[in-house]
Amino acid sequence: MSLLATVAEEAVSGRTTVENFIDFAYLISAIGFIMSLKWLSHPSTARKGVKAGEIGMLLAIIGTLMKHEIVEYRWIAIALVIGAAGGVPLALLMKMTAVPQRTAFSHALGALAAGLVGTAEFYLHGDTLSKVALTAIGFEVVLGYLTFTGSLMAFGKLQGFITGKPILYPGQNFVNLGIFGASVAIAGYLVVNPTAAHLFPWLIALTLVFGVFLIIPIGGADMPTVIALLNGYAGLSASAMGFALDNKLLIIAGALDGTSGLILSIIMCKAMNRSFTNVLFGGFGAVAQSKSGAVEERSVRSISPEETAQMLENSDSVIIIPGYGMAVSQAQHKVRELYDALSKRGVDVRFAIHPVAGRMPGHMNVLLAEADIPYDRLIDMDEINSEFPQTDVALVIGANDVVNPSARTDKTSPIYGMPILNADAAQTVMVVKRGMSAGFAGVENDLFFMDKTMMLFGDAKGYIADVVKELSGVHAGH
Amino acid sequence: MSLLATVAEEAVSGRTTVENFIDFAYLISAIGFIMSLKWLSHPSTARKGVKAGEIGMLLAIIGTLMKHEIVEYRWIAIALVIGAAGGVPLALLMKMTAVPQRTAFSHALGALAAGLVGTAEFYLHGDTLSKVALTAIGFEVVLGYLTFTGSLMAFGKLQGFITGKPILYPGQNFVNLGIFGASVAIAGYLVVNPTAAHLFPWLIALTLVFGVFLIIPIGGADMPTVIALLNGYAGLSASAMGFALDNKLLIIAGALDGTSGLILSIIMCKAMNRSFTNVLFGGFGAVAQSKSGAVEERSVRSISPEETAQMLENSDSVIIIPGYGMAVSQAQHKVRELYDALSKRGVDVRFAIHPVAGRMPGHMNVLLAEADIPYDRLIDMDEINSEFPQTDVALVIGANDVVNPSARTDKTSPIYGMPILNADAAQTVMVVKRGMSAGFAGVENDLFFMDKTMMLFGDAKGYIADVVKELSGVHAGH
Amino acid sequence: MDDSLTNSLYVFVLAAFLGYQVISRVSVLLHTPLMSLTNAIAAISLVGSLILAGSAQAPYATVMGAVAVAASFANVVGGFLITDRMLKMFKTREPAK
Amino acid sequence: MDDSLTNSLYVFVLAAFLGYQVISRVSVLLHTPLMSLTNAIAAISLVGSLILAGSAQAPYATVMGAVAVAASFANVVGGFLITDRMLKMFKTREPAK
Ligand SMILES: NC(=O)c1ccc[n+]([C@@H]2O[C@H](COP(=O)([O-])OP(=O)(O)OC[C@H]3O[C@@H](n4cnc5c(N)ncnc54)[C@H](OP(=O)(O)O)[C@@H]3O)[C@@H](O)[C@H]2O)c1
Ligand SMILES: NC(=O)c1ccc[n+]([C@@H]2O[C@H](COP(=O)([O-])OP(=O)(O)OC[C@H]3O[C@@H](n4cnc5c(N)ncnc54)[C@H](OP(=O)(O)O)[C@@H]3O)[C@@H](O)[C@H]2O)c1
Repeated sequence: MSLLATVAEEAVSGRTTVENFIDFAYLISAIGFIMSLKWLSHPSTARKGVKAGEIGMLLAIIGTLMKHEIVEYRWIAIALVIGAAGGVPLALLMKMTAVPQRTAFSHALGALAAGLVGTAEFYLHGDTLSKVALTAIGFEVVLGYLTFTGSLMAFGKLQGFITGKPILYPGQNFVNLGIFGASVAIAGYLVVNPTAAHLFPWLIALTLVFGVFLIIPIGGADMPTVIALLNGYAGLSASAMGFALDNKLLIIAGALDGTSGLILSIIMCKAMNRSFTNVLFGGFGAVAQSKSGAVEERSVRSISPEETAQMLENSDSVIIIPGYGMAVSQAQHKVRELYDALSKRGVDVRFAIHPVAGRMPGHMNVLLAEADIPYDRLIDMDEINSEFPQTDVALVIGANDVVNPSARTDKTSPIYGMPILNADAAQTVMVVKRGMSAGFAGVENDLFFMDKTMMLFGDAKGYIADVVKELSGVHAGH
Repeated sequence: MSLLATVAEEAVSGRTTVENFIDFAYLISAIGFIMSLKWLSHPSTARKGVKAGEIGMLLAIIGTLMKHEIVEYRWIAIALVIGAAGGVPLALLMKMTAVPQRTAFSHALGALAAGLVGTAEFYLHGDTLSKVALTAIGFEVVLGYLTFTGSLMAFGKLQGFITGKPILYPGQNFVNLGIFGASVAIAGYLVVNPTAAHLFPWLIALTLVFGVFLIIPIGGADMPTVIALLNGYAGLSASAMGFALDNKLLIIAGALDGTSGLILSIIMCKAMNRSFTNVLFGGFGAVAQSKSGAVEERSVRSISPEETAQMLENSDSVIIIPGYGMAVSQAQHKVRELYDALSKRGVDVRFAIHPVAGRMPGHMNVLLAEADIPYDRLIDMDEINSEFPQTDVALVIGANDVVNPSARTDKTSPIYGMPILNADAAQTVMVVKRGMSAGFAGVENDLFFMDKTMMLFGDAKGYIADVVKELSGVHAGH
Repeated sequence: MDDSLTNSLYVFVLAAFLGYQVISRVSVLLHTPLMSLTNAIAAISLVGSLILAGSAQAPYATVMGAVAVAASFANVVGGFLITDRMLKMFKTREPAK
Repeated sequence: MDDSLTNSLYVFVLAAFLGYQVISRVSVLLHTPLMSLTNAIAAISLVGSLILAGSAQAPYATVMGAVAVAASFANVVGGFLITDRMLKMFKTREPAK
């Protein structure tokens, strides 16, 4: 009936069947994206979610290519090939520890695309567009270009191209606010006077500069939070493009991405017990390096891989707490071998996952999953914290802040109030790390000086490998 | 900036500030409804949710009254007064046990409104409306009128005006399908030939009849599921009105309501382990009365209120399982007194809530809350089922099907597969009911014949009152 | 499929998904209030009824509109009031006596 | 506020709420894949890029469009692939050896 009505309508409204098909494809595409995120909520349906997203994107592309505006396919084909050639290796050859950088880089690409489309749209039709469309283009261009350079900076800091240290100078916030204010003012002026096109390059330049300046004062270790935020901006700029082109699919996909970025950065801030402003203006990492000097005076107990192996072997239950150190030394596969060796001996081994262990939300989960550790062995902080007192050994591998008891007790500590894993409640605590240096937050950790704590000094991967060798009877000396 | 653009736009697009205000009010109103349902998810925010919904509705009304189409306010004012005069007593004087009827009745009102608006719209503008609008009006009218009579029938069955027994006759489904098919066919024909207005009364009549026939074969006890479904239809018909009037607020509010009704009826069907078709075509209640004949032969143990009081007093933990019988005898306040008396003596008293105990989803929760029992004492089935073995007394008050162990074991039982409360695992089981008659599903309950079960025969309210009197030392004889 | 239909479909689909997400989070504890609250919200058909009753297009239309206004406004008032009345009963702690 | 803006705002608001509901249900376990998946979905700006690159309005616009297509398509391909690669690693049971 409705179909009949549709066909009858066509004669009247002048819309062709192709246009109806495109509308329909876009609607299904939007549903695909929604289902994609919905299914991602659980590991058992997550891969179906990726499929739904792919179908959504495919429909969006097919629908768009059928639009009557598109008359020239050559450049599109070339660009698609180049894009695919860039995207595939970026996905398949990347190490899992480099995921943060990759994400930052791809936000830069996505934001660049939004910025370029907005720019071209303005130059082509600026004088005939409605104020609404111009406002939308303004949002699109500003969000796009600032996310472009901002993400590149984040990428550089994470990859080590640029110093990870926050660069601070007096009046910094004032300068940043000034630049941002100027670019917003130009954008506003252009909406009212779209013929003043000569101002547009200034808008672009100022926004690009603002993106750089925005990231300069933020420490490398805060980059994950910033990346999540930039993800949100990239989504909002796609949404703005949707407002400008009156395309609902763009609005929906952009809004989904925008909220996702915002939620993730809020979750990260909460788990680190810090505020947004503190992340964005705090220069947090600056304090980090300086504090760890006076530590070595207090005494710690250090034991050898042989002793470690023996103690682990003789325990009934072990909770492994992985942290950033496991990620940088890529120790997850050796940890897997340790897990196998201990499990074979009847030791109950579980993993305690802190929400911000490592440098990405869910970082540890991905690494351990990569090493084929079943995800029902990975226990969330809230669930496992009550188990430590009944546990023989808490084995901390390259984690530091997430097991620092001063977060519970010391009101002056920068991490005070951050929820932590109660490793100190276990019968024995073992900590694998290279030396006595501090973690991300730069604070001393009393856990290392407790009577029941053994320090296992060494690179996480090498040390665990030694322990595994001991356990399998092949001694290091052979 | 965007505001500036808006004002500038006005001159061009000819839209007035009032129209912009209305658009804005509607958008906020939609957000109000969304927040309303979101906040309803938890008791601590639920009342804020009602406020949000009220604000949403207020904005919708104000916005609508400002529309330039509205030129005559007299009839509106009168109708609003009449509506309020009807609505207030319907809300405030109604007993909590009558909530199902009230809900059914108000669905009838809402659906009538939708049907009338659609009808008038068709007669006023049918010949000039687009096919899309006509299709939408078709949905609106069909859903509206069938929900109207259907809800009235449900109301009648619950209130006892009409027999609660399902009325079945051969070929019933065929007749119903025929009537429905005819009304859909007329609606379709009218979309294509809107000038054939003389057919419209037939559409109305057939749909009204269909609503009645739809409910006739459904037993009174299945009404709650049907009411949830009719709630969904009422929402969808409001949504259809939104499509016809091109009003997004109506679409959103209607869709929210439509999904709510659908979800609730699915939840109810699942908790009863029955399918939709079984509810709608099953004539389920028909079997109910017939089976409970042969029961009395097996022997049960029955004890007096005095003995009950003694046993409860001497136990450490009691789980009370309320059911439909508590609702009909309005025993919740007496149960509250029992809870107080036992708690004062140091007995740990909790309530086990089965999702379909009673005749409405969440029925028991509302009644117990009415009696001021704190909601953290009400424990969901999934959580409390593991607690029964460590519990001294399971006190079943007017429940039957939800504690019937044959749901676990007897494949031939109509309730086989329905999740139940494991009252039979408690040390002692006590069951308050008037006699040996069966519950809603009409099946015998082996729980009553177990060695550890005591039957406490009597009306729930009276019996519990006697027990409370015993506990407070004021003996019945005084 | 004209433009307004496309827009309406997007809004409907999104609202239905959102409804599903939001409502499936409502705890079983509150299913009865949920029914009466959505009942009140569905009375949004009041908007269409008001327009019909107030636009003086034909006497019969005004009468039908007025009946529709009365019917849906009764639901608005009744639905919100009874929901609130029910919710007032839910308390975490023992009430002071 | 013209009609298309109103419609767009409705869609945006609903999608944002829906995003909030859906994403806050994603378990912490999957937050890294979530980032890369939303990254791929945000590459929907490909739609605007394709229109620009294919509509032959001006040579400079075509070039900008082509660059935008390449950039966002790299995200589409890369984002979905790496998400799937990560998710493949999550297993409940011990893999058979
Ligand atoms: N996950 C997120 O989303 C996120 C985002 C932003 C910030 N953060 C922050 O990051 C921190 C994460 O805590 P965390 O406990 O995982 O890490 P952490 O506190 O940064 O500590 C990591 C430790 O690993 C050790 N380490 C480094 N390389 C190693 C190697 N090759 N072998 C063995 N040990 C090595 C380091 O000590 P040595 O140098 O002595 O070896 C260091 O103390 C938190 O403060 C959190 O707030 C997390
Ligand atoms: N909650 C919902 O949403 C919903 C919706 C549709 C259907 N249902 C169905 O309703 C049933 C609910 O189970 P239920 O265990 O709560 O109730 P039930 O199985 O219907 O049993 C109620 C029992 O209460 C007793 N009773 C009646 N009046 C009483 C009074 N004044 N004093 C004492 N006892 C009285 C009756 O026995 P006597 O006559 O011997 O006293 C009867 O056996 C399930 O089968 C469920 O599937 C529920």
